[in-house]
This record gives sequence, structure tokens and C-alpha cells, in this order.
Amino acid sequence: MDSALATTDPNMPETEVYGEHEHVALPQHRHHFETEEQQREAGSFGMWLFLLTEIMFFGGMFFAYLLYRNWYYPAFVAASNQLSVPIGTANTAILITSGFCMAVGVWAAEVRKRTLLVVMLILTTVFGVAFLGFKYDEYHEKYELHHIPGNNFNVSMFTNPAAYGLKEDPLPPDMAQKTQIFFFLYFAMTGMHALHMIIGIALLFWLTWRAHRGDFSSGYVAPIENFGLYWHFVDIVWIFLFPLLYLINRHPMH
Amino acid sequence: MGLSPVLWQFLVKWLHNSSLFPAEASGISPYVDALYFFLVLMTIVGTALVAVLMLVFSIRYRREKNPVATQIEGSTLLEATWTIIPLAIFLVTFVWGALLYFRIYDPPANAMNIYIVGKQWMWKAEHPGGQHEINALHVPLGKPVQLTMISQDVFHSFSIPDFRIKREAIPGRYTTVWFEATQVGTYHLFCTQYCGTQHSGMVGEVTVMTPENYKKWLEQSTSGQSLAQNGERLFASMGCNSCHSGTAAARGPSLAGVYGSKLTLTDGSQILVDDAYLRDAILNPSRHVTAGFAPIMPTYQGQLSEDGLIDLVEFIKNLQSNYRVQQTFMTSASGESAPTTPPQGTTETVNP
Amino acid sequence: MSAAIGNTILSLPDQSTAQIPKRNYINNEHGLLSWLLTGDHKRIAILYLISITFFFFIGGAFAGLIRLELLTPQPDLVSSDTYNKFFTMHGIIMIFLFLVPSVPATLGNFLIPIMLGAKDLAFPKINLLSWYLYVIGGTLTLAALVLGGVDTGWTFTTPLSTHYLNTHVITAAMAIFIAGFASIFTGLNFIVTIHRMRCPGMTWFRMPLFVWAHYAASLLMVLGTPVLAIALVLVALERLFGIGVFDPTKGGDPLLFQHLFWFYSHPAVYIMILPGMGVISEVISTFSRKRIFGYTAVAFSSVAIALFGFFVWEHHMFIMGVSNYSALVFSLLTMLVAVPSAIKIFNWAFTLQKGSITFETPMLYSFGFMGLFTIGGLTGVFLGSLGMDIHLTETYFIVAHFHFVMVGGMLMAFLAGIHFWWPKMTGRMYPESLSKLAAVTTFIGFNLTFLPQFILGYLGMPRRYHAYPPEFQVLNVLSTAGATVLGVGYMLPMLYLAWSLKYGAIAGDNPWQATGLEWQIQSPPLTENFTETPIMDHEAYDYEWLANKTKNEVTTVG
Amino acid sequence: MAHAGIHTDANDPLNVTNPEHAQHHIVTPLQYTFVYLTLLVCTGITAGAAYVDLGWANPVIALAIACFKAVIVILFFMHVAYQSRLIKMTIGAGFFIFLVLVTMTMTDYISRAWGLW
Ligand code: HEA
Ligand code: HEA
Ligand code: HEC
Ligand code: CUA
Ligand SMILES: [Cu+2]
Repeated sequence: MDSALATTDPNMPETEVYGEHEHVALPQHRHHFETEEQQREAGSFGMWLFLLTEIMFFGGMFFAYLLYRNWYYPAFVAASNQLSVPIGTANTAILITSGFCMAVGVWAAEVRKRTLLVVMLILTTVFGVAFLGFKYDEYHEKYELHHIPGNNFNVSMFTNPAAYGLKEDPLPPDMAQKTQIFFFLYFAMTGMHALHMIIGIALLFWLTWRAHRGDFSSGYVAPIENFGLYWHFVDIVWIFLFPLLYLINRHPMH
Repeated sequence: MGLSPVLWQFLVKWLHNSSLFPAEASGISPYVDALYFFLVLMTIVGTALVAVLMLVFSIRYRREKNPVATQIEGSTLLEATWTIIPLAIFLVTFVWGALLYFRIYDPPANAMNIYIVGKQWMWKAEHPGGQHEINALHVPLGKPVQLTMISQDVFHSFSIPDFRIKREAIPGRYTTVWFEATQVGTYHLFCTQYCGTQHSGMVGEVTVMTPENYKKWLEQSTSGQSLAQNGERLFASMGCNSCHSGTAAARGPSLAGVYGSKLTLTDGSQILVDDAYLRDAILNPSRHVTAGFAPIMPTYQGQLSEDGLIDLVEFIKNLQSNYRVQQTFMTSASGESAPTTPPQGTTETVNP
Repeated sequence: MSAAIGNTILSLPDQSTAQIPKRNYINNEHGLLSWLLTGDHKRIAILYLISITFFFFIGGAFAGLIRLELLTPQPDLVSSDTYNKFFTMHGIIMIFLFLVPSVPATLGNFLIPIMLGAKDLAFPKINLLSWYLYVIGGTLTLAALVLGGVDTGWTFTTPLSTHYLNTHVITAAMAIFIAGFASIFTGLNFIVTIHRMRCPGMTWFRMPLFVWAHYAASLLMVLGTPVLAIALVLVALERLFGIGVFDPTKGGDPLLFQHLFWFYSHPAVYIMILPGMGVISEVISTFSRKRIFGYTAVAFSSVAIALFGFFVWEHHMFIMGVSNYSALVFSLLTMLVAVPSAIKIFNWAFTLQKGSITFETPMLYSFGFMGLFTIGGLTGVFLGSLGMDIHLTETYFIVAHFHFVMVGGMLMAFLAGIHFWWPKMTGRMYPESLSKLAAVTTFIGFNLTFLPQFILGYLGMPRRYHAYPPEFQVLNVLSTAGATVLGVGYMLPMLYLAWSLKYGAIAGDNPWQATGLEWQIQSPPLTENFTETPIMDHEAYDYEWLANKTKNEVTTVG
Repeated sequence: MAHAGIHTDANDPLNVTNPEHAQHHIVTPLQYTFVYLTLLVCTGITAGAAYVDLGWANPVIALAIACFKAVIVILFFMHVAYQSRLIKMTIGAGFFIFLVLVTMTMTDYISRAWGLW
């Protein structure tokens, strides 16, 4: 190594050094990576580490949920019952479908099918937007019912469900107040999830455009793969949010 | 004062006189100081050890003396030594510290109780006899005193350095700490948890008096109403007695003698009724519903101040029979105003 | 050319002929934009160095004001409100904008790729992004400051921060949130680089201990920081909408915030110390010409600190109303986490044994580190001991503890590292005798400032107090006097290092005769670090390899 | 000196740098479809199970299904089944630290003596 370290030849352009590689240097190849393989693995490892931070980010909220659900179980049950299981289920299915399209998209990129990739990315986007549409609808309903935490929060539906045509047992007033904590966590968690989806959809537009341009049709698929990881991670968050928020507090209506 | 008397007292006195050391004015202080001296010794020895090693090696193996270094890989034996010895010392520290901790935070059963309410930015002490003090606390010498503390807003921390005790007063639930003063005098009282603008102004004085003087003080500073009496009034004016009248037809359980008993809840679990439970039962009644009753009790969250809650708790604590509850209920039900000056005879709840 | 046996290992090239290499990362491109848009880890390190120095002096100025106010017992210099803003800004700036990025973002950024034989960090753009996030975070902090300040204390305790203050809490929280992402990205970049970019032959156990320490610290950054981020988001939301997850009157638990906050902030203290420990390993080895005693133990103790660091956060909440039983568990674990630090200290001490020791400035700072960190660490054990903590918590004893570990420990290590690698970063030497003076001044000033605070703490003087009982004045005057000396001690390097940029002696490739890969390339290095990928064929700190290499060089050149 | 070789083969003894390497593996659409269908079925089951009163088992089932779904997404959609040990350990570390957060914080809440639990 000695001579290599000690001497500097200012006239040797970098590209020439890499010209000796057995791999052809693609334009995407970054100069500081030895090989494209190394670049690709670094990319996906980096993405995974980023997802690790996301786990901890959502983790804080999951913990808050776990704690307050155990403290204020009846309030969480009653508030959870205000969420629509059919919509939630449909949305879960939509999101899974979106994830499936993304996965097929990754495959399309890997086997260099440009049109299929573009179609799949578009489908991914469409299902993602559909999910957000439903979510908007749910939020809007909560708004009308004054179930958005804050000064306008109204607990009368929980203290007096009969007046709203619900067959639930009324909650004592102190417990009814705690439904606000449920809704806060509901909005914080699904809101943070939706924010991730919005960012994802913005990225999808960009990726679709690049895919259409043919950037990913020659064996360079790292951006697609890494975005796929991100998108699936967002799915996984929802996979937990759905049962936690919609289902596990639900008691069958007798 | 325990521990090795002569030398100990000499050391502590000397340090104290050079104002490098706080007074030892409570029963626990010598125990805290003993651990402190142990830890100081550990620090001095540990640091000296490191310093001596560095010094000796620096002199012996400086470049002028030892131009060529001898490479050494390491030594498992040595490394194990300096893993195990510090670990052992630290573990001793842990056990010692833990024993002390439980000693400071476990009040003896015969301790007299004083309530402390912290708020931005003052300390309010409420003696059971109804004496109130702001930023001051009077306590008798040689008697265990338990403080039941709560904050009305943010975290505060009640600290008397000369007693070596400190505990956070937190919003939303009671915390306790206890001490036994061993020296007459006045001592600093600090709020040590940062609580906003006037945090450094939230200071006061603790006065330790001989039991006789303390008794005199109590008599002089009484407000005429004990906490329990205030509580009784509140109990009537908030309408608690409409449900907790103690009659068979009452919608709420009888509260006479409930303090200190074990209640069975609707979910079958049992719970000990203490101050914290009483407070919570008033603010969050549905969180633990007594077996045999419906969760109909309204919440009083936001309607009662922490002082009011303390009065109610103190009242229920001392409620032996429902006789007077029913009396007040009758009068209020018949449209008369509730009696403002309760009759004599309830002062046995005061605990001087 | 090796000098006769003297009291220095410094070997500089002949100054009459020596030159800074014509092509290097500094003059590779010109213009401000070439710096602001650079992907080069070395340039980003310099950007970071400039920005954290800037913030250090702002934080230091606040420290000066704090000490000035505490000169007298009366609250006479400023109002309480202002004083509270002083220590809050001092804490926030020093922790989040200075100490957390101090060694990793400057020295780590500069050296890790070179030490691994790589051309750059794995993600240069993310590295640059990290600096920009840092700058945005810093700007927001300054904005909060200019707009009227924050007075939460750096710990943002709820419900004080959420419901009882009307200062710029949200701005400050956002600033820290963003600066937190800067730290996450730095950590992420290091981990990927260390796993994926090592040159052939660079096995894990051939890496310098500096890299190990940064690896451990990076794990903490990546896993801990997001929890701080979410805690701050919740504080901001609670302030904005008054929702009540941390508000006891609405059923929330204010301690939940502290759990989340300290889940990050305890590991963060190890983010702050581990990279410094990495520096100490390099410096001690170089100036005693020896491989670090028990390399593996030192490497693993870094990882052990990082791992155990996640299990002890509750020791910041012992009297805050956590369950006594859980306090017991956390106290025990705190005792365990202290052990790996002890291992390191003794391993360094024994590295000196049979070495060939010289006492250049970096070595002096390292000695300062060893002594002061030992005191600081052992006083941490006081605080981890439950019964003792009751009396000591929230007093000046804590202030003294953490300044010993952070200023006496990490800041000393940072200065040791800056002096040690200054020739590599700039190609020029700093003035040796002046810098020795600075090292000694800081050591004396430091002890004068913070030793009295231990005594004050045991006497019971509470921290974050604007006024105090008159009997504490003598010790406070000592402390303020010390701070002035300390301030001078920190101004000195600032001045002479700036001076050396132009007038310092030309350093040559390897002024310290050190073994690290970074010393085998030119100073300042080329943009691509290495002309050809190096192959690592020896252990770290292999002085025989270095001797052989030098011999060969001499023969070929001669 | 020859340019440093490229050691990407995990079994290559010369490859001291990156023993964690794994071969790139392409998951086929057929596999994706199976996974997709499984996920849909699971979603159906979990939603249906919520309407049946199983007492304490309700949340357990819901969470068990969610975990199962998450695992197959991670393994197949995210290709982790074919990834290097490094990636697997990374994910493990993430969940481990999350568990530390939960369990260690719970030591406080569970043992608090003030009646909330
Ligand atoms: C760089 C930062 C840093 C570091 C490394 C440490 C290291 C340690 N800290 Fe410190 N700490 C802080 C920064 C740091 N701390 C800060 C900023 C605060 C206050 C936050 C606030 O409230 O504002 C704090 C507060 C703090 C508390 C909370 C006090 C309270 O609020 O009540 C506790 C309690 O346990 C503690 C403990 C420890 C321990 C046990 C270590 C251990 O890791 C130390 C280990 C090191 C050693 C033990 C020294 C080496 C040992 C030897 C050489 C062996 C000696 C020989 C023999 C024993 C024979 N620290
Ligand atoms: C990296 C972290 C770091 C560093 C380097 C420092 C450095 C210093 N700190 Fe600080 N400190 C903290 C982190 C740090 N601190 C934290 C986290 C807190 C807790 C905050 C809270 O409670 O929320 C704290 C709190 C704190 C307090 C307690 C305030 C209180 O509780 O009321 C004090 C008091 O003495 C203090 C003093 C000092 C001093 C004298 C220095 C010196 O080392 C600084 C020396 C540097 C200079 C002096 C700058 C150089 C010179 C100039 C710029 C010229 C101008 C100089 C003058 C006007 C004198 N610090
Ligand atoms: C509407 C009727 C009603 C009113 C008014 C009422 N309570 Fe209750 N209270 C109940 C019922 C019913 C229970 C038992 C069920 C439960 O625990 O919620 C109860 C339980 C309690 C308990 C718990 C002890 C036990 O034996 O279960 C306390 C303490 C208490 N009440 C105090 C008060 C106080 C103090 C007030 C007034 C400030 C008050 N109550 C007002 C109905 C009432
Ligand atoms: Cu109250 Cu500080
Ligand atoms: Cu800590």
C-alpha cells in the first residue's frame, strides 16, 4: 500500500482509475464507492437504518397509546367504537394493494420492464391517494361530531349515547373526558402516518417521472427498491394502527 | 446520631464551622453523611489511583528515559481486576443507597401529618388543626413528621438541605416524605425543581421548636377551623351528603371508617383506602367503582382546589360515624343554611 | 529524518523547502458555493467546525453572564426571567448545538472515511443535508433567542413547558427537532460507512478505536434521537391544541414526557462522551508510542456503554414520583453502566506503562480528560445511588457533575483532538508553547470553577437559582473567578489556531509519527483522500509497521 | 500495485471486508401475489374476529395477526428473507430497542403504588 498512499499523481483523472474496473461505470455510480454492488448495499442498509429511526419515532406514540389504553380502558373502548370498521378494513385492503403494486413495481424494475414499472408506480399512487381520501372522510366526520381534541371537543356522545341512537352504555363523565386522549392519539398516530404517505406520494410522482424517462430500465434500481422499503414500512405502521385503533377495544354490541 | 460518636461529631462540627458542610439537623442526616463520606473517599482514592498511575508512568517512561516503547497486548488478569473491583464498590454503593432511599421515603406509622401544597411560586403548609403557613413550616423537635405534598400547577420540589430530605411535589397526585428534626433552629427551605420565573423566590424557612413551644405556636396561629371542619362544610356545600348520607337508601356508600380499610371494587380487586385513593375517588370516581354501586358519582375535577381536596380528604379520614353527615343533610334539605360554625367536639381530629 | 532522542516526537519537514501540497481538498475548488454545495466529508467537517465554534462562544457568553449574575447573592444583574433564559439558552446551545456534534461532526466526519481507507462517507449528500439541518436548527435557536428567548431549562419539563410558559417554546422545540435529524443523519452515515466502506483488509479489529467509539455513539444517535423528536412533537402539539397527554388535569401523565425525554437524553450523554473517548485512545497511543492496552476491551466497552446506556434513563427521575421499585432497578443498572468507563480509564493508564511518552499539547489535554472525567464519572455514581441522590439532585452538585464530564471530559477531548489533527486538517502546526499554556490554563480555570460547586451542592444550593442565601457567596465568587480564567483558556486556542492557518509551520504528512491511515496521506489530504484504495495489512497502532515503512521510504528516496 | 480486487462473494476467503454480503435475489410476482392474498385474508379474519366476543383473546388475536402480517411484509415485500444477516440484525435491533422502551418504562407504571394499575 505504501506507494499508493504516499504518491499523488495529479494528472490522473478519476474516471481512468475506474476505467480499469471489470464493471462498467454507470452514470449513477458514485465515485467514492468501489463497486456498484457496494453502493447498492450501502443504499439499502442506509434505508433500513432510517426505518429504524422511524420505528422509534412511532414507538414513542405506540407506548403512549399502550399506557393510556390501560389506564382509561372504558373511554378507549367507547371512543374506538366511533371509528368505522368497514372503512378501516377497506382502507387496510387498499393500502395492502398499494403495497402489492409497489412490490410488483420493484420486480418490474429488476427485470427491466419499463412500462410495467410506470403502470405499477401509478397504481401505487392511485391506491395511496384513495387511502388518504377515505382518511379525509373519516377526519371530516370526526370534525362534524366535535371529536377533534381541543377546545371544541364534545363528550356528550359518550355520556349520553342514547341521544345519538347508540346502544352503548353511557360513560361516567370523568371517564368520558378521557376519550379526548384516545382521539388525540388517534389523530397524532394516523396523522403522522398520513404525513408519511403524503411524502411518499410526492416521491412517487418524481419516481414515476424518472421511470418514464427510463432511468430504471438498465439495471439501476436502487431508488425504486429503497422507496419500496419506505412504502412497505408505512404499510406496516398501518397494519398495527388498524387493530389497535379500530379493533381491539371493540366489544361486540349485544 | 448513631455512628461512631466522638470522631464523627468532631469531623462534622469542624466542617460545619468552616461552612463547607450543612448542619445535621434531622435523624436521617448522619446516615446520609456516612454514605457521602464513603463516596467521597471512593472518589479521592479512585482519582488518586488514576493520577498516581499517570504520574509514575509519565516519569518512568518519558521519552528521555525510555526511548523505545515495549509493546504490550493487554492482560486479562489486570483487566478483570479493574472490572471487578469498581463493580463491587459500585454495588455496595447501590445497596447502601437503596437502603437509605427506603428509609427516607417510608414514614413510620406514628408520624404526624402536615399537608404541603406547592404552587407558582410559594409553599403552603396546612396543619391538621387548620394552621396555614406560607413559605414557612413549624415543626416540633424529636417527633416524626410526614409531609403529604401536592402541586397545584407544575412540578416543584420541597427540599430542606439541613435535613437531607427532598421530594418533588407533583401535580395530580400526593407524594410523601418524612423527617424527624433533632436540633432546634431555623433552616432553609428551597424549591429545587425549576418551576418558572420566580423559581428562586420559592424559598422559605423551617423552624424547629421544642414540643412545648410548638404547642404554643399551634394555639396562637390557629385559624379557628380545623381542616376536617373545613372539609365538613365542603362536604355539605358540594352536595356530597346527598349520596353519602350513610342511610340504607343512599345512592353512594357510607364513608364512615372507610379510611384505612380495604374496599372491594366491581372488578373484584381489592384496594387500600389511603389519602391518594380518597383524592382520586373524588376526581376520577369511575376509575375504581366500589362493588355494589353504580358509577354515578360525578367528577369534581376543576371544581375543587387542592386545598379543598385536602380538607375533604382530612374530613373523610376522620369520619367515624354518619351522624353529623345526616344532621347537615337534614338541615340543608329543609332549606335552612348549613351550620356555619360546627359545634365543639370535633377537635379530637387535630393531631398536635 | 528522525530527531535525536528528545522530549518530543514532533518531526516536521525542512521548513525552508517544505510546501503545502499543491492539490488538496481545500484548494481543489474555489468560491463560497464550492463549499456550500460540497459533498466532500472533509469540507463538511470544516463547515461544521466553524459553526459549532460559533455556537460554543455564544453558549460560553451565556455561561459568562450566568457566572456574573451569581457573583452576588442578590438578584441584581438581570431579572429572574432573563436569568432563566440565560441558563436555558446556555444548556440548549451547549448540548444540542455544540457538544452533540462537537467531535463526531467535525473530527469524525473528517477522519472516519480516511481511517477506513474510503474515499468519502457512504452518503455525501446526506452528510451535507445534515449540516444544513444543523444550520437551520441553529438559526431557529437564534431566532427563539432574538424573539424573546425560552425559559424552560434544557429539559423542557412538562407541564411547565406545555401550559405555564408563554415564551418561544415551540420554536426552540422545532430547532432541536431539526438539529436532532442532523445528528441522526450523521450517525446513519457513520454506521453505513463503517459496515460497508472499509478498505480491503480492514477488519473490525483492525479499526482504530476512534472508529469503534464513533460506531457506538452512532448507534445511540440513530436509535435514541427519534424518541426525543416525538416527545418534542407532542409538547408542541399539546401547546398548540391544549390536548393533555402530559396534563394531569386532563388525565395525562407529565412523567410520560420525562420518560421519553430521558430515553434520549441519557443515551445522549454517551453520544457526547464516546467520541471524545475515541480521541483519547488515538492521542494516548500516539504519544506513548504503544498499542492501546487491551484493544478489544476498550473497543467492546464502547459498545457496552452504548447498549447499557439505554437502560438507565430513569436515574434522572428518582425523586420525581416514579415507582420506588423501578427506581431500584434503574439504580442498579446505573451502577453497571459505570463499569465500562472505568475499564477504559485504566486501560489508557496502563497504555502508558513501558511506553515512550512525550507531552505535546494533545497529550496534556488527554491527561486533563483522564483526571477530570474520573472525578465527574465517580460523582455520577453518587447520583446513581438512590439515597444519596435525594439530597444531591437538583443542586449544584449535579451542575458540577455534568460540567466535569462534559467540559472536563468531552471539551478537553475535543481540544485534544483539534490540536492533534490540526496539522492534518490544515497542513500547518499550531504554536506549541502557547497551546501548552492554554491547556494548563483551562485545567486550572476548570477546577477553580467547578470544584467549589460540589461543596455548594452538598450545602444545598439549588441549581437554576437566580439569587441565593448570602452564606454561599464565597464559593460562588471562586467559581466565577474560575470561569473567567476558563474563558481566557478557551479564547487562546481560538486566536492562535486562526493565526496558525497562515503562519504555522508546515506540518508534512505525519508530524506525530502516528500509525493511523490518515497520517499516511498528505496534509491536507486530497479530495479523494487516496489515489488508490489502500489495503490494510496490519493492526491498528502497529508502530513496528510504521518503523519499517519509514525505513523503506528513506531508502527509496535516498 | 494492482488495484484492489472486488470481493463481493460472501464465501471468498479474501473478502474480509464484507462478510455480510448476500447475493441479490429477485422475488417473483407469483410470490408477491401469494403474500398479497395472505395479507388480504388476514385482514378479513382480523376484522371479522373483532365482531366475535372472545374476551381477553380479542386483542391477543388482533395483535398476533398484525404481527404475522408485518412479518410477511418484512420478509417478502421488503425482501428481508433474502437479505444478509446484517439487515436482519438491524431490524432486530430496532424492535429490541423499542421493547426496551416499552418494558423499562412499564417497570415504573406497573409498580406505581397509586392505584392506576
Ligand atoms: C458527557 C456527559 C455525561 C456523562 C458521560 C455522564 C456519566 C454518568 N452520569 Fe451523568 N449527567 C449528565 C451528563 C453525563 N453524565 C448531565 C448533563 C446530567 C444532568 C442533566 C440535567 O438534569 O440537566 C447528568 C445527570 C446525572 C444523573 C441524574 C442526577 C439527578 O438529576 O438527580 C445521574 C444519576 O444517576 C448521573 C449518573 C451518571 C453516571 C453513573 C455516569 C457514568 O457513566 C460515569 C462512569 C464513569 C466513571 C465511574 C469514572 C471512571 C471510573 C474509574 C476511573 C474507576 C475509579 C476507581 C474506583 C471506583 C476504585 N448523571
Ligand atoms: C457542553 C456543555 C456545556 C459547557 C461547555 C458548559 C460550559 C460552562 N458552563 Fe454550563 N451548563 C450546561 C452545559 C455546558 N456548560 C448545561 C446542559 C446546563 C444546564 C442548563 C439547565 O439548567 O437547563 C448548564 C448550566 C450551567 C450553570 C448552572 C446555571 C443554573 O443552574 O442556574 C452554570 C453556573 O455556573 C454553568 C457554568 C458554565 C461555565 C462557567 C462554563 C464554561 O466552561 C464556559 C467557558 C467558556 C466561555 C466563558 C466562553 C469563551 C469566552 C468568551 C465568549 C468571552 C466572553 C466571556 C465572558 C463574558 C466571561 N453552566
Ligand atoms: C350522585 C351521587 C354522589 C355524589 C353527589 C357524591 N358521590 Fe361519592 N360516591 C357515589 C357512589 C355511587 C360511589 C361508589 C361508586 C364509585 O366508587 O364510584 C361513591 C364513592 C365515593 C368514594 C369512594 C369510597 C367508597 O367507599 O367507594 C369517596 C371517597 C366519595 N365517593 C366521596 C365523595 C365526595 C367527597 C363527594 C362530594 C364532593 C361525593 N363523593 C359526591 C356517589 C356520589
Ligand atoms: Cu417551585 Cu421551583
Ligand atoms: Cu443519565
